[in-house]
Amino acid sequence: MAELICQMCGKPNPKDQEVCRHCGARLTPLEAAPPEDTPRENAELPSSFEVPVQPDPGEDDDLSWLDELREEDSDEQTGRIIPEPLDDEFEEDEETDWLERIQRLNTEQEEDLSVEDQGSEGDFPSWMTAELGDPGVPESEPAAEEPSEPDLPEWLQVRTDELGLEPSPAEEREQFFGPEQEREPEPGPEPDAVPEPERKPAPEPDQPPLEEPVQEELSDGEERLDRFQETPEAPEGIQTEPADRDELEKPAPPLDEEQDSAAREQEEIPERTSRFPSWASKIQPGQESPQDWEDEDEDIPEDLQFLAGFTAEDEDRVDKKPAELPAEEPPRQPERTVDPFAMEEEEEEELFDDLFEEDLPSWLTSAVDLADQPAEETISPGDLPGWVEAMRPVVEQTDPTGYSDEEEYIENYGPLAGISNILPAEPDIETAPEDDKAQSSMSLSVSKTQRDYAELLEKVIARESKVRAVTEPEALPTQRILRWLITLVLILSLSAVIIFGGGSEQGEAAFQAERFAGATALHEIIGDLDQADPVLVAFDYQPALAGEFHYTASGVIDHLMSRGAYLSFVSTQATGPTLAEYFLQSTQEKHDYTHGLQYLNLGYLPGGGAGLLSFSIAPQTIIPLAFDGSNAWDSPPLEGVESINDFSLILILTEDPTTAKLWVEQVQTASTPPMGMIVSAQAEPLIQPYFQTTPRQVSGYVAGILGGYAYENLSGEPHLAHAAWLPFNTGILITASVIFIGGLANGILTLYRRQRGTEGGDYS
Amino acid sequence: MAPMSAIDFIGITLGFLLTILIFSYLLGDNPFFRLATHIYIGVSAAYVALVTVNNVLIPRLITPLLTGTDSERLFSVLLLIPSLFLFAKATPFRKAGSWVMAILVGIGAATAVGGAITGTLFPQLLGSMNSFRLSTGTPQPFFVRLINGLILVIGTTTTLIYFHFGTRSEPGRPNRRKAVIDKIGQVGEIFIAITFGALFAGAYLAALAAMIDRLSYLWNYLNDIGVQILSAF
Amino acid sequence: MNLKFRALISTAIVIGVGVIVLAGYFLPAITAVRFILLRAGLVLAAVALLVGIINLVGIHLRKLSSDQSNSGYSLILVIALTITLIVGAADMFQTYMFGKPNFQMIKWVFTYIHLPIETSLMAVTAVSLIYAAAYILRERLNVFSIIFFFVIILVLLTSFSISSNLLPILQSARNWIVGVPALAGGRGLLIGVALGSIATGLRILTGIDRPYGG
Amino acid sequence: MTLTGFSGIVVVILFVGTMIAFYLIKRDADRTELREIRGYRKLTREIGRSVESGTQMHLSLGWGGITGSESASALAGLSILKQIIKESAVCDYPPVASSGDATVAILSEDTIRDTSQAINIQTGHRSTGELVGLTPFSYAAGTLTTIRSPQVSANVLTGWYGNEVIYLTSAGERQGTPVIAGTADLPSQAIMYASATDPLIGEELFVGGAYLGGGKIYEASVNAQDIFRWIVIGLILLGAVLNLLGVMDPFSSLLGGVR
Repeated sequence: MAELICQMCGKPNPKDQEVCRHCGARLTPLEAAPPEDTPRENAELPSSFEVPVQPDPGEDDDLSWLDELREEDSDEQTGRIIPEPLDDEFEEDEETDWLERIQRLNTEQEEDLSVEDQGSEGDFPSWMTAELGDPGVPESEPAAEEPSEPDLPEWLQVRTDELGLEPSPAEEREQFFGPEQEREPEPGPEPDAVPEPERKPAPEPDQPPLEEPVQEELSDGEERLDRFQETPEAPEGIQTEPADRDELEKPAPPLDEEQDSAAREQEEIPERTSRFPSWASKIQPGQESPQDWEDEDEDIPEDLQFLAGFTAEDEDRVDKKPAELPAEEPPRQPERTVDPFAMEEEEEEELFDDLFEEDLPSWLTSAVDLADQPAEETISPGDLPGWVEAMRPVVEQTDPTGYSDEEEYIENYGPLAGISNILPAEPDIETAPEDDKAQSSMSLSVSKTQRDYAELLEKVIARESKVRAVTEPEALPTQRILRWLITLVLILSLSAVIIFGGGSEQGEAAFQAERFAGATALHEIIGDLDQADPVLVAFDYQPALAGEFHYTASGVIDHLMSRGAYLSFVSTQATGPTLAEYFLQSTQEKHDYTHGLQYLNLGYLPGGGAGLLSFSIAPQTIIPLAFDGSNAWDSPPLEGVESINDFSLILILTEDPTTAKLWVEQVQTASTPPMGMIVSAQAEPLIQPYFQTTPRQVSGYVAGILGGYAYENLSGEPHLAHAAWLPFNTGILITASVIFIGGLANGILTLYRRQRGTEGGDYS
Repeated sequence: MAPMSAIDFIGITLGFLLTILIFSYLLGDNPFFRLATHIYIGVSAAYVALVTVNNVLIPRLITPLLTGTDSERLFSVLLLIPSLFLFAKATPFRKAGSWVMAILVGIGAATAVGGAITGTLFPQLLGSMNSFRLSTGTPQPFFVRLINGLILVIGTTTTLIYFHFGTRSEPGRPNRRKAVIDKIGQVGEIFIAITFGALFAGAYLAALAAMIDRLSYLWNYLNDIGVQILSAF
Repeated sequence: MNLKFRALISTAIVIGVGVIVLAGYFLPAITAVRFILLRAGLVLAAVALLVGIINLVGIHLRKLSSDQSNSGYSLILVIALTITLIVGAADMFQTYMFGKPNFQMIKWVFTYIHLPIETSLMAVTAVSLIYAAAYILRERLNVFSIIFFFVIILVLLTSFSISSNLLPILQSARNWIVGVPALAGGRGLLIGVALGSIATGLRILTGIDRPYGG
Repeated sequence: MTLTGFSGIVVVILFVGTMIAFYLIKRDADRTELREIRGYRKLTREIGRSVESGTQMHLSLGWGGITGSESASALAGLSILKQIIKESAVCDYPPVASSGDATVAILSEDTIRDTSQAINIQTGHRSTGELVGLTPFSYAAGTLTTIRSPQVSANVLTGWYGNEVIYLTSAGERQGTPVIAGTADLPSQAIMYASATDPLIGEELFVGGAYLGGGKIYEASVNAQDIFRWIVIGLILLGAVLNLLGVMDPFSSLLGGVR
């Protein structure tokens, strides 16, 4: 026995049944004749047909809308119009469209949304209402002003099946019983359907199937629409409220012949009504920023709640390319770096959060963006130069598809408008026939949870192509003020002491034997030297430390020269030879040593440790000439020196513990002379062990200005170390207090921030 | 101060100006500092090149070619070939010089291993073993030397243990060392912090001495110029 | 020659030269060979320095031609380098041609340009070091940075000559800390660095690491 | 041959043998069993970030040469440079390397070009291995220009340094870019410990290859380091006990003077 499929719930019912056993909806249309005064358009489809969402079996409280629906149906049948209790947001629009009410019910049951998000129907942008066939505005109205091309360009008018919406019963039937041609015509009341446009012959195989698939679709679409019209028309009395009261009052312009034909044409080309899926209805126009969508989080089922949380600020950061990030942005965003190699939960959460931002498929968002773009931003059509205008042939009006009567293609749009036989400016979106089949088969009846998962999958795929800028790491803000404060305090105090303080003439400070044992030992060794004893002095410090070594070594070298020792300078640094000359010139002027007589500059000894080793074995072959090119080994300072063991003392000036270690390990053997060192204060902790071993690898050492000061105290000859004594001590005092206060303040600041639970320094 | 020649006076004035330009970095990065540093990079690069040519290339490559013995001349010729190939590194045909760089890398790697073993590992090992024979000038009582030696041995070994890299990896748990190694490592880290503190203070004292030297130079210059200007009137 | 074959030759050279130089450290018989190779390495390093300077000048000339934002400074660098080279060449020419070495001009450049800038750069580090010491408890607040912080203050205070009269305890604490725990940590660090150097060198000598582009 | 020479040879052979043994017995190639080092974790993250945001890594190799005793630091820096290039193979800009020694500058240029060529990414004509200065402070001044570049998102300092390293670490701090720093010289390690955002202490500088995905053999060399560490600790304790018991210089002949 043939069955009737209920329009509302899609379930089969026995043929003789009038009302659907499952959902109580009417199965057979009422045969009432349309009243004279209401133009056909009123019988037009309800402006927006909302596919009821299949309630999840588990959600009992969602079935209440069905009961309401049933009461309405019974009211309709009895013809009574029950003024609907209006919600405040619909105060100014009297509710007459049952579909609008369902939509409102839908939104109420989902969540108690904030008022501004509840876009009333009026909030739909004009293109949507025009698109959806504003119920209040009679269809014919658009004909008055040149078939009002909806603001939406043609390519945006998306076929319903693209939206993966629930297939209409005809499609379902088609799936089961195969396409219409093969089936014998369906018995059933012939609606006064709009005559089908004859089917166009299938295009030649080589000819690109330009418009064909579209045509076919259209015919399917038309069929569906016709059948649709069979379904219960807008129940009598349910007036779909005009989006805008003024439009209603606007007198409908008189229809003249031509407009009437255009209107009819308009009807033949079924509007590609875009029926929005239920989730799209929640996206009220004007609701772009993720911030608003975030409020929609409540709709997201519990198990996906953890994915919510993508804030507008991240949206900004994501949109902003690194180059656009202002270069000077010292306090940077908190560190939430996404590391593709090893993500922490916080970052994983952020990654999924992004998924909830783009609800809509990209084609719709671009449509919404286009609608929202202020007028001046839309690209104004370029005006063609005069000569091109003149060249364009005058062509009579062609139909929108661009085919003139002789089947010749004439371009409709763009600068080449009017020229025939060219590639169409607007490529049609080709969808192979099978796609439709696949599309339609995809539109199964899905529950809300399944729909959410589908959206999630869609977003994950859409997400892949999107380049996400990685957030900047948090860098502790540089304390510029602390730096300036330190500079000011240090330089002012040192300058004041240097200008007004003067040096310390006598050795006020008590001499600590234990601490300066190295200086004592070196003093004794130099004290034992005789006149003209050859001493090898290595200038192995960097020019940067010339200042410190002038203060530290001037006393020691002065003592050497006062003993009349002959000095030979060598250096394993390229700048060493010149430093040696500069040292003598600026600190030992009073001794009047002459190059070649009392001292000799052997110059640069390259090769580091290897050079030292070879110099210690065969000095004459390694350095045949002096630094100035003269013959070194015949001059008085090196008289009788064949190898390194012939020197009375080897004195090394260096700030680098490694250089000191090289001299000790490569040069020193059992038979080498005593080795003294003058080192920078930073090398003292590492040179001390060489002095403490027994036998001593370093016979004596002086470290830093204090060592030099102690040595000058021993020799009783105040020199540069004494001159620097007061500023040096002032500097130490100032530094110790600044570091102590600054360090304490920063420590307390960090502890305070730790109390407040914000990330401060590292607590590992 | 001895009468200053004109060239020296220009030099000292130039030094004064360059010191001021460098000190401007204390207020923040600025064009003056960059000007002075770029002059310095150019001058120092040329200076090092001149010293290297004067002290290495001429005496060890060119002079033996001209006046050296046969073996020295042979050695210099053998050195000249790779040197020319090395100049290919400054041209687009840089691949030609790769084998010469290989020689330098071979020498460098061997120096790293040999120098580390003979220059650091063995001496430091000996020093650590002899920790209990500390003699620092004044004879220390045995008890003090014992305690110091003990702390030296503990410090050295715990510092070494702090660097232990290997872990026992259990599935599903992040790589962590044994608890006992972690604990000992933390003791080692205390010794490391003390060592770095002492070295850092030493580095600062060297910088402070340089600061005093420069401020004295600026003051002496202003002083001398002032005296000379006053004496000129 | 493709990359693989050239890499093989380079690796063979590295291993050959390296093993000889390393053996020279332990076998006195090979020490002479080791010296020859070291002297060769010294000359080649000097030649590499000249190549490096050509690289340096090339980079800055490229910056000039591509007129990036800082190209003015590159011009100054190239001018300073050229003038100093000319002055130095004149000195050397004088030395080797007339046999009367004086190097006065290059010494003037070193004394009045190179030295003031380098010592001033060293002086400026004093402020940066104070800032770093005062800032460490903000960067990392843990037991070790606190110990580091107080050791700095102790060593500084005890370097203050006047304090040695007032607080002898501080002085002996300073001597002990620098002499024992600091030395112990230093030894541990040096031995660790030595082990790391051995591993790095042996990786190259066995061809595992090929920094010469193999 | 002296005893010390013999000990030296034993150390070298034992080290290489241990390295090969660990390489052979290591089961799972890609599972690294090494403790976490904060500097390298940050370095890996910075490599990812520079690839994502199209910025450049800056690696500075210090001013130590490779013929002197500081060669190990420079060679370790070159090894890290190679791993960084491999890790950031798909980046827009290959890393830029600056150094203060001509030989190391040439080697860094070769490393960048050949490693890029091996994993076929174009480095273009721009030479990215630069010699920036020939003395320590001129090297620091030259490197400041690279650190200031807005294109650079992170700085890695691995090589031989002196006091001038404070310029590089504080320039990174002013620029707000992280500084991962390690050296073999102790005084400059102390400065890095105070001023770098992620210091590599002591021998952590030499294990970069293993932490940056160098492969099994790198991890084997780190395990060999560990084995030798415990041998050294054993020798120290043994020597100290013998010393305490009055045996003077128990191992000095084995470890004594070199010549």
